[in-house]
Amino acid sequence: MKKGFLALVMLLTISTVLSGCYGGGGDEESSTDSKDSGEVKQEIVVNAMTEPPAIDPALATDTTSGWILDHIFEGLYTRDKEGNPVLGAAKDVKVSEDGKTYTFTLREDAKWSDGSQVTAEDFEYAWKRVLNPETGSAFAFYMYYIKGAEAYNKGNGSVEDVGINAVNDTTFEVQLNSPLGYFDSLLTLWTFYPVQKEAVEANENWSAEADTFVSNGPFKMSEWKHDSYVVIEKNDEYYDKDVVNLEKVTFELVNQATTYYQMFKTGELDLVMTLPTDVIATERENPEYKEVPYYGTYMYMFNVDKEPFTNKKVRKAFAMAINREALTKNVTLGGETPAYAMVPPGANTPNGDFRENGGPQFEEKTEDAKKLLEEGMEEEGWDTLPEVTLMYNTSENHKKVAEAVQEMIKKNLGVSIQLGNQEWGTYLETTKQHNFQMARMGWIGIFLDPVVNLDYYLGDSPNNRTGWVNEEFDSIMAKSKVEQDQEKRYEMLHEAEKILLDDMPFMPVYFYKNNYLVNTQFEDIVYYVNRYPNLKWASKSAE
Amino acid sequence: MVTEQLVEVQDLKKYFPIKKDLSVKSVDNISFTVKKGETFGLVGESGSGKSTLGKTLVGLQQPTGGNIIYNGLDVTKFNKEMKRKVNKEMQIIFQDPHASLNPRMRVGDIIAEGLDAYKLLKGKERTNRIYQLLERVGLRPEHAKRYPHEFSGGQRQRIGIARALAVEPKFIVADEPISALDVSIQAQVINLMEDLKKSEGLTYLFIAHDLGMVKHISDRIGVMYLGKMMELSSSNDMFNRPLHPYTQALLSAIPQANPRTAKRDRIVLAGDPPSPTNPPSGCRFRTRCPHAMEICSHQEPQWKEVEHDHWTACHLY
Amino acid sequence: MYIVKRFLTMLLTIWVIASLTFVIMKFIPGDPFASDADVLPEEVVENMRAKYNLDEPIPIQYVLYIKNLAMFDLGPSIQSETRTVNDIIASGFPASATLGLQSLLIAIVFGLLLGIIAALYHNRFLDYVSMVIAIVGISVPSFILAPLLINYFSVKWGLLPVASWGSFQHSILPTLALATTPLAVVARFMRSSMLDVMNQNYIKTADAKGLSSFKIVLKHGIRNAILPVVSFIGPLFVSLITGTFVIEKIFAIPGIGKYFVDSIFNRDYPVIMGTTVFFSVILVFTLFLIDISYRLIDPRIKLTSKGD
Amino acid sequence: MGKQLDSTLFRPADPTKLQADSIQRPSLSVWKDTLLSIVKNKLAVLGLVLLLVIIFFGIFGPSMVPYSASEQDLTGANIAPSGEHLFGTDDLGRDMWSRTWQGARVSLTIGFFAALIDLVIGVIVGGVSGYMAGRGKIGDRIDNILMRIVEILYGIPYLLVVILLMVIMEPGVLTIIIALSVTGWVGMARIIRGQVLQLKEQEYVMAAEKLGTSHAKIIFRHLLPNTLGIIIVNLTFTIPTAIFAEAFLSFLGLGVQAPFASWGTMANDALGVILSGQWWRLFFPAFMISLTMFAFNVFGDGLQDALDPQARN
Amino acid sequence: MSHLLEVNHLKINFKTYGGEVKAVRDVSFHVDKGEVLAIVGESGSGKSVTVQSIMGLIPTPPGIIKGGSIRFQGKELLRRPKKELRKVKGSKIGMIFQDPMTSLNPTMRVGKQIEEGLIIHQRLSKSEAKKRAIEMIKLVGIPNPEERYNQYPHEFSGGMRQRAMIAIALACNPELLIADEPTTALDVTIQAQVLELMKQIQEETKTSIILITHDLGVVAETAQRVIVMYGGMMVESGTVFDIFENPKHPYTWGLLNSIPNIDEEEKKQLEPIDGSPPDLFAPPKGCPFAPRCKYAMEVCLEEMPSEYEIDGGHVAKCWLNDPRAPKEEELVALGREEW
Repeated sequence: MKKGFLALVMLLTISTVLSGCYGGGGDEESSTDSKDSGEVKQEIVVNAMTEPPAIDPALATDTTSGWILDHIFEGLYTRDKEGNPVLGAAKDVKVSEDGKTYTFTLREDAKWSDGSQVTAEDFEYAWKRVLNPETGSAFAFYMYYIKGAEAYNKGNGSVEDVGINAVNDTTFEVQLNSPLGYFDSLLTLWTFYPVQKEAVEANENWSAEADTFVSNGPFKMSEWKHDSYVVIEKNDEYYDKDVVNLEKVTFELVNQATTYYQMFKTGELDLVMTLPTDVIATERENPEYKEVPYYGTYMYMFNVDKEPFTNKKVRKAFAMAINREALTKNVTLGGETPAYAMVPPGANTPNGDFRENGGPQFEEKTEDAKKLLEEGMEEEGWDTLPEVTLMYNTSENHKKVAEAVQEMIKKNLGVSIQLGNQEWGTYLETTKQHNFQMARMGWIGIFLDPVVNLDYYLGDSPNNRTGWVNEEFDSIMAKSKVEQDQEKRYEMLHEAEKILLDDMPFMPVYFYKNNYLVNTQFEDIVYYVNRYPNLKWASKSAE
Repeated sequence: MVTEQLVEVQDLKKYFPIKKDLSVKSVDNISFTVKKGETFGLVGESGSGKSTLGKTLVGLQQPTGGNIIYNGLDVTKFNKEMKRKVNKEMQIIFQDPHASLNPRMRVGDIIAEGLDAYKLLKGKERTNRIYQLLERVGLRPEHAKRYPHEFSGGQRQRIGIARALAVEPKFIVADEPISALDVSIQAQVINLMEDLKKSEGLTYLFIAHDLGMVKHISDRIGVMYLGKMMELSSSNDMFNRPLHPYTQALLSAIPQANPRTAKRDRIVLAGDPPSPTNPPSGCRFRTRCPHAMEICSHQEPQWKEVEHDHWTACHLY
Repeated sequence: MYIVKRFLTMLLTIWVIASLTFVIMKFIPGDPFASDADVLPEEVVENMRAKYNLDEPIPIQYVLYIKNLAMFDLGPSIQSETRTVNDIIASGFPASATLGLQSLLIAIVFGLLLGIIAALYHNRFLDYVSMVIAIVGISVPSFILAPLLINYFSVKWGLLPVASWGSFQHSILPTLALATTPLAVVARFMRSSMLDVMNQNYIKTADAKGLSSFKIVLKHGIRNAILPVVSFIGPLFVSLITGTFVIEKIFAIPGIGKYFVDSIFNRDYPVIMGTTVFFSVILVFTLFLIDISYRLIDPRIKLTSKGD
Repeated sequence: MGKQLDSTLFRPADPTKLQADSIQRPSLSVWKDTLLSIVKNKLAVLGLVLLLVIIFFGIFGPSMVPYSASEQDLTGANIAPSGEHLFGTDDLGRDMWSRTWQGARVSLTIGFFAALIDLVIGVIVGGVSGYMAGRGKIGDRIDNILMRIVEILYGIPYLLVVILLMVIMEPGVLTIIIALSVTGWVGMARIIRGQVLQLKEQEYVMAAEKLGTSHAKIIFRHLLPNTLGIIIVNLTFTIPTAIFAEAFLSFLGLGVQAPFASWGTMANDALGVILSGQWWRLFFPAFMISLTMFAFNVFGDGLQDALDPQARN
Repeated sequence: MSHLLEVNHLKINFKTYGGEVKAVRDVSFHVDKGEVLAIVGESGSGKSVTVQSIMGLIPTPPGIIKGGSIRFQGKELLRRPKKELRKVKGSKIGMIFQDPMTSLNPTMRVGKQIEEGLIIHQRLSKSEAKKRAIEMIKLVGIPNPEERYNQYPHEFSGGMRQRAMIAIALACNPELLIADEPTTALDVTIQAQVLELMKQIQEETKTSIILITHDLGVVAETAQRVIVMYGGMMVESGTVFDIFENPKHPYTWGLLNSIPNIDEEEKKQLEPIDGSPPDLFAPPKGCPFAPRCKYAMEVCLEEMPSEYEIDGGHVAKCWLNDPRAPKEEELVALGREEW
């Protein structure tokens, strides 16, 4: 007995000793008790859901890392409150006649968080680091517009031939392969952010822990407790620090929807997004609730090489047979808008929103859909429609949508389809291998231009898993990319979209919308249509 | 008395390895013969190896060395088929009447197990044989449908005997068949066994630690101690003139069921039997022997015939 | 000698587990570089594969892996690009272990208590009550129990923080949620073991000595009854301290259990391998410790002889 | 000696009345005996009754209402339990009553078959391993190899294996059953092995061997029937464990495929209602899981007590 | 006259799934100071239950004490509160059990197990208790007591364990020692040792002993008085000489006839008692032994036999002792065997 008791005591001791190792962060109290001091503490706690895999401009590929990067770094271009690209670390830019050479002049007051100057060398170093094959940057291909970049990254060229050049401390020159209509937009992507050469060279893993970070954005990294939270603080070296109000931003990393919702309810979080669908209906009335369009499309791809979707009419019949209004209103509930085209609203053109200009590309008509299906079946000589399985990657929401769609197709087309789901990793592999009939996919434009969305269905796009290749579409898209005249460019893109939707290698379901719950004390949080909310200008007011 | 040998055991060894270079010598170089039609009693304390010897004889254990000659044929050198044949003729009755009958089988099926295994009888004949066997051991035919747990210890032991009898064996090893039974029942079983011996022409190897019963039932008796045979003689000789000090002590330790004669002098052995994993050198009994001599510790006594048909292994002789 | 032999078998077991995991991993389709919806150009992926030695033939990858493993280098994570698996384990394990130990403590203390009570009042009211409590404990899935706990203790009553990790208060709810199942299992194990022991003759001996029932249970019952429970506590201990995905996910605890499951979904090969090996080391080592503690509690078993 | 006795009674009794070896009690097999003692255990009976009720509704429940489990009514979503929808409707307007009992079919099927596979593999491996142990060098080696396999399977990450299976095979109820049993049989094998090792030493097994009974017969007539009790008790614990494990897989999103829904997937899908208040969507599946767990466990406990002679006195 | 222990009309039942079993049916006996009383009977005869009830060791449920009294030193034990009873247990009455292998706690050092009783009953300090425990170990003839004190039961041989059990039982110098089949599980030579030891201790301390056994040899050698039990009943009691030389119950005859006599030269057929012990679930209406009794009369099947006092203290419960019963010769003439 004595020994048994001893063991228990030991266990107790061990566990109390270990209790000393709970995270160690004591930041919670600061976010909640703002009322004590007369002045409101300018701090916010937001939920970033998952551990940012890499808060490193060269390595980041995901939205969470990007969210933090956007706050602590700043590229040549940044965005204004409306989301338009504006000059950031560069104060001036000159574009050559042929549109291929860009010469940036950096701000003299652009400083790293350690007080040193942000130089053109830093940019050159950062960009070439992205392209260096050894870095293994997944987003390196976004730089392929730059001369020699592709060859270097693919191991076929040398770094000297890359058209990235620091002329002097403040002059930075970039040569493109061909003119690019949306280069400014592209430059707001974090892959093009600078990194401080000394800091990176000193420590290969500089971006692994908070204390080795050097950055040039409105905020700077202050604490990173892996898988728990990331804290950034106002960067006093930032040239535009006067517009920055928040002293501290804490990104909590809570992934379970019920949990972070509950945390918001208890005040442990000030901003959460992607609410549990079950609460949206009740929260919609709440002043804390916010819905923001998200620049992406939720769709079902058709495999045009597999029956029955080899037939265009069958594809169209399916697309026309579901009720997108009902779906978004009753099933997804997050304020999503029915999608009748590929490009979501949010891409500005000189003539207004691209989507508004383009209008819907098809109509839902049950009767017509039935007729089309019959015609299609006749064309193919089918008495019964080959069995269809709708695939989606495992997720409660995708399942719900799929189940609703399944029922709608049954009701409206009289076709019983099967559902199949796979865990994400497998799902990507399966769809990549073309092993599906009808499969869910979502596509979010990393920057705001229809090209990003339409490129998805290029014949040689690795994303295009439908097997659909349309030369006309491909050639229009290629031409649009070198077209200098913006108006003409958008016209071409409209034309391309029309071809795409006419052939229908996929059926759009809805355009995404992000929903948020935000503590009403905060003002001036900026909601971009393809990023998470930007807190650069945000401030907290007393209640 | 019949003189023909039924079983001859030559230098039989059965070791159980525990680990490298260490084994329990449960049966160590034992030789004796069992004559046709006799009851050979085997006594010894727990750990003496008597039970192992019995199990090895009927083939439930593989001998480590030595030979078992049954009816003139060396069983240890048999192939499978021959063994199976001999196996049928050598049966065993176990000690624990609770553990020796499968609780989930009906008594009739338990008794017929041997018949089924050798495919001897079927259908009506099989049933009749079961009834006959049940009656032979003093039970009733209707008992065939019942389960073992419904019987008392003595009845179960009789079922065990009926099971062994079913295959018409010639030689039965009775491994402490009565030690788990109540006194009043023991006699039932003993009488039954004696009856059967006569009527079926059986030969017994009767293992027990109750010397009174052994004396009663046996024609000849062997005494074992720590894997060795200590003494072997006719039953009367053994009780009248025990030669080995161990046998002497064993006999004197039997409590007498007579209050007038009970309070006699007895040889009380000191200490406990040593562990069979590490038996004493020389004579294994020397550590508890009242007559131990110098020689006993370094020389193992010879197995010799001291008187006519009276064998022992002791330096005193 | 026993220890050395035991150690070698431990190494062997770990090696086999590591190798098998490696094989299984390679069989699962999917690509660690497939990030959300982005399909990267083949060459870019090639660059990345090279970075993680994934361009080598599989046997070479295996050899490289085992070689690094032998030097306690579990390699870099693919998902968290800037971190190594060693870092991840070092940061994730303490949280999981703390939570696990706290739960284990609760489970053992209260489980034993319930089990003892049930056994002592066998087939009486208190027995039924304890067993119903125990069974209810295993009847509610933790992924339902945990949000419910939060809903009441945090949202409704405001007693404790909802989630995240940082202070003792943060650990209370997850500990409770985690402890219910093992508690119930311990209670039931203890009950049947205790019933067994209380039927033993030495309990009668103790009774005949004039010991009070309480002393009999305390001095003669528990220690003997705890033996079979100890053999069960081993695997339980391992499963608890290596983290529980459900609890860690719901309570946003930076534990290793969550990392492990996430790594499988992300096809983060080095993390899968690293955590598996780490887990199996803990498992094998715990079983070894249990073995030893078994021998400490039960004097009948000697260290030199082969167990079981 | 208060009573006056007729002296004619003092004559030797009719020998036929002296049935020294008769058995008065009616014949009771061990099974019936066990059954009797289960019936005496109130909790066990409660468990059994609950199980039968659940199974009954699992079979007939969905057809008691005019709604099928998959029929949606998007405008009639999230209706609280009422006369029309006894258990309310879910977020797609499907009848929860129908879905809950449909879920019972799926969950119980998974539980039952996963346990059955565990049982078959466990019995074979455990039985062979236990039976071969101590049968010469080869026997020991077989036992050793099987036990090492068991030990290693213990260490292999279960989830990895599950995902592998989900990938190799078509996802579905069958795959889940197999995935659950891939490592599930390990425990059963260990228990069976221990039992067989113990039983093997029983004298009736030795007797059977001596009587020339074949290995197969020994295993099937002597060893297995006597482990059956333990096996059944174990089944009553593995079935709910499998149901639970499926629920856990559901939480990971690896549960059964739509349109099938197990209680686990239903509960997981409805977790959000803790926040929004449509309690019926979570309550019914979750309650059914708990109830089934409870029923199986108390029944198993009762069975265990009944089969354990020590607990019976 | 005041006996050390007086048991009167003790009745104990057991509840089982099969119904209530009458384990002890109206048993009365007494033990005087310094005497050895043997209780013989086969398994299920109720002898163990009887003595365990003295110590309050019958678990209730399933046991039910239906009636009777147990008086020790004039005080009633049966209805005494547990706490009070505990003061007697282990201090005034010691007990030894049948199986020394399982009667000692395997995980507790032997010395500690001996000490336990001393510490509760005599309130000895730890060191005093240890001293006394070592003395006890020495007393029961275990060599190296200091070393043995610290050992665990598994390090003891069977005989030594039973000695240790005796040491535990005797540690507090009890007035009465109950030995429940103390030698049944032991080998003959070890049995002899233990019996010798018990005799020697009894002579030295004048402790009264109740010895339960089924071995008539052991009875003859150690006891002064004997009780024979069958089917939960006391069928005969008297001095050893009464029982062995002038048995008055057919069961006692049967027992004596079913053991072989070692001293006989000529082999005689044993005379077993036919049949099986009574089924306790369905006990016979009359004398429990009647169905197996060669001399059974009609009355035996119908009525429980009365108690017949043969002479001073020799009592038998059998109708054959009734004056109305036929004489031996008459029975033999009817084809019954001679007794």
